[in-house]
Amino acid sequence: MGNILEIIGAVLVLLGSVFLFLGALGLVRMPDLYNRIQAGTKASTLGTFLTLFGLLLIIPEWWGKLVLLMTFILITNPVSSHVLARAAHYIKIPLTDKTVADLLNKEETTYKVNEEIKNE
Amino acid sequence: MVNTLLFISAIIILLAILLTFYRFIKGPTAPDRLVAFDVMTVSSLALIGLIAKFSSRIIYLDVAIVYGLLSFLGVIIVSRYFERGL
Amino acid sequence: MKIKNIAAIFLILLSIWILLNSQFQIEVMIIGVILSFVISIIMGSRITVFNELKFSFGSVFYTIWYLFVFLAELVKSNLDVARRVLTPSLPINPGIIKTKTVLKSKMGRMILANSITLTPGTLTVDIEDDILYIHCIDVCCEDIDKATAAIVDKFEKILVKIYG
Amino acid sequence: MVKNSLIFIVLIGFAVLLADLFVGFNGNTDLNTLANHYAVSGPEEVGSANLVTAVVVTYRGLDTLGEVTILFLAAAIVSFLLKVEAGASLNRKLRSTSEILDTASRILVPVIFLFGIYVFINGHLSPGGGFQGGAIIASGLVLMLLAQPAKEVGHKLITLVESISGISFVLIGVAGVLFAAGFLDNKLLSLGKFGTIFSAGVIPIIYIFVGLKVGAELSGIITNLHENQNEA
Repeated sequence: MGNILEIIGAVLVLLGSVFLFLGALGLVRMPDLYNRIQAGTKASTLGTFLTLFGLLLIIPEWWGKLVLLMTFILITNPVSSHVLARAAHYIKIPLTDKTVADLLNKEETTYKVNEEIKNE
Repeated sequence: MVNTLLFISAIIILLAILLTFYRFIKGPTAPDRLVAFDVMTVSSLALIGLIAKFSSRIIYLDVAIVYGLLSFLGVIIVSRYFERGL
Repeated sequence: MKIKNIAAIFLILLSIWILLNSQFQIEVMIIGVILSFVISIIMGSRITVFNELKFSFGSVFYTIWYLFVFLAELVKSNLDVARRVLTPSLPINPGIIKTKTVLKSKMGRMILANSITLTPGTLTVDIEDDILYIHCIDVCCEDIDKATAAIVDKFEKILVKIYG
Repeated sequence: MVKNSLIFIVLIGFAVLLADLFVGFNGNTDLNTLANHYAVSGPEEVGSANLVTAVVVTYRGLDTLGEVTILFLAAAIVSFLLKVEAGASLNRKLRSTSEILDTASRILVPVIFLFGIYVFINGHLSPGGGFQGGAIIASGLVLMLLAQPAKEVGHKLITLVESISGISFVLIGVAGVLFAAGFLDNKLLSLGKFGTIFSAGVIPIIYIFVGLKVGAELSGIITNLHENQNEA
């Protein structure tokens, strides 16, 4: 029984590493920053998630820290890529020529004076 | 059997990190490099997990948690610096 | 009102402490309870995001259901990205579009934005009150209502039951 | 094209360099006499599962006190050089934080604090210790300042924590002179069962104070730097 679990875990680890590789390939092939963020974030999140989940099946005694690490990645990874995309759009990193629409009005998000932040 | 599969996965992850390193050097803009850095560190977390399994030491997972925390903070600090929010 | 907030932080911190130590000795538990209590009292006034949480049997059920929906979408999104990356001609049709959400609580909006970032071909670029600006790898429609129906609705209808 | 091939050459150069290091590495498996002494008698004398901690806190405890003092001096000098006039607040124009980062930071900051405390409480069992835990706590403060730049941080609390933990560190050392073999002696408390959380004499207590002190000092430096970034 334990043996089967180990093999399933190893296959999951392999699958995760393939996703990581595809994400890296997307990072190289995509034409502009925003598409690169898309390819990179999704693939690295699922890839790392699957790898750690496979390890969890192989070594069940380590469940505590592995579960913590998986939750941590699921929360922080999308947040950091959102913050990065927001900053990049603000400093006008160009979108690719294939882009069909850009509805985010740049004039709306100008500097806000600190007083406004204080009165949250 | 299991160890062979894990070893192959480790090599694939290393190749992935090498590919992101290409984007890291090439750029062309600073946010591009930051994305490459982000993907690189998150892939390294998986690699650290595998290394912890190979040497069967759970303490490496603590290292992975701290590393993930620092990379998250690093990406956010640099992005906030780009948009003048620091 | 405030007790609920502090209790939620306390429970989260205590479970993280248990996960970190992954052992159930009595000394470790006592230290964990004291630490979580002190931190949740100190930070309780700063962190108000848990005030909106609804504790009920239904919300637990919907949280688990949400996790399943979300994981399925995550796998789907990765297969989608993999297909696009591996096709030599790189079939993309990107753009930034507007969508709308009915969620009021901050916590619910954060989970919604994170889920959108991790699901097929979409990335939350900015959020202003109830308008989400989303970068799509494959733009379906520039109309705000159609886009909302296509991207936001499947998560929102579950989240609205948990966070309101 | 030239740029691409240059990048490849740099990458291959890296690979060759690292591969050379990797192949050429054969770990030194024999310990010299000093290391051997620590490795053999450390667990019995000190009772700490983490040998590095045994060396840092017990065999070289005075050095640790010196390091903490140096950090204290650095923090004091920074706050002296960057003195803010009372009542002068931030007058920079900042871009507001996105709501998502704000919410995420509110959830993550207490978790980071808890993790920092975990690192220094378990300093005698697992890697890490006072300095590392203190640095993690300070990084939690950085996240707080990133998400809410206009928030005031309580200087009084930071100073209070810093002074109390510094004084307690020295008092434990003095207690070692009075009740045990010497300054910062470990046998002030019983060694306990090897490998549990209450073991290794006073090492955990000293590490808690070191961690709090380092965290408070680094937080002080960060808040001072943060409050002095006025736009000229």
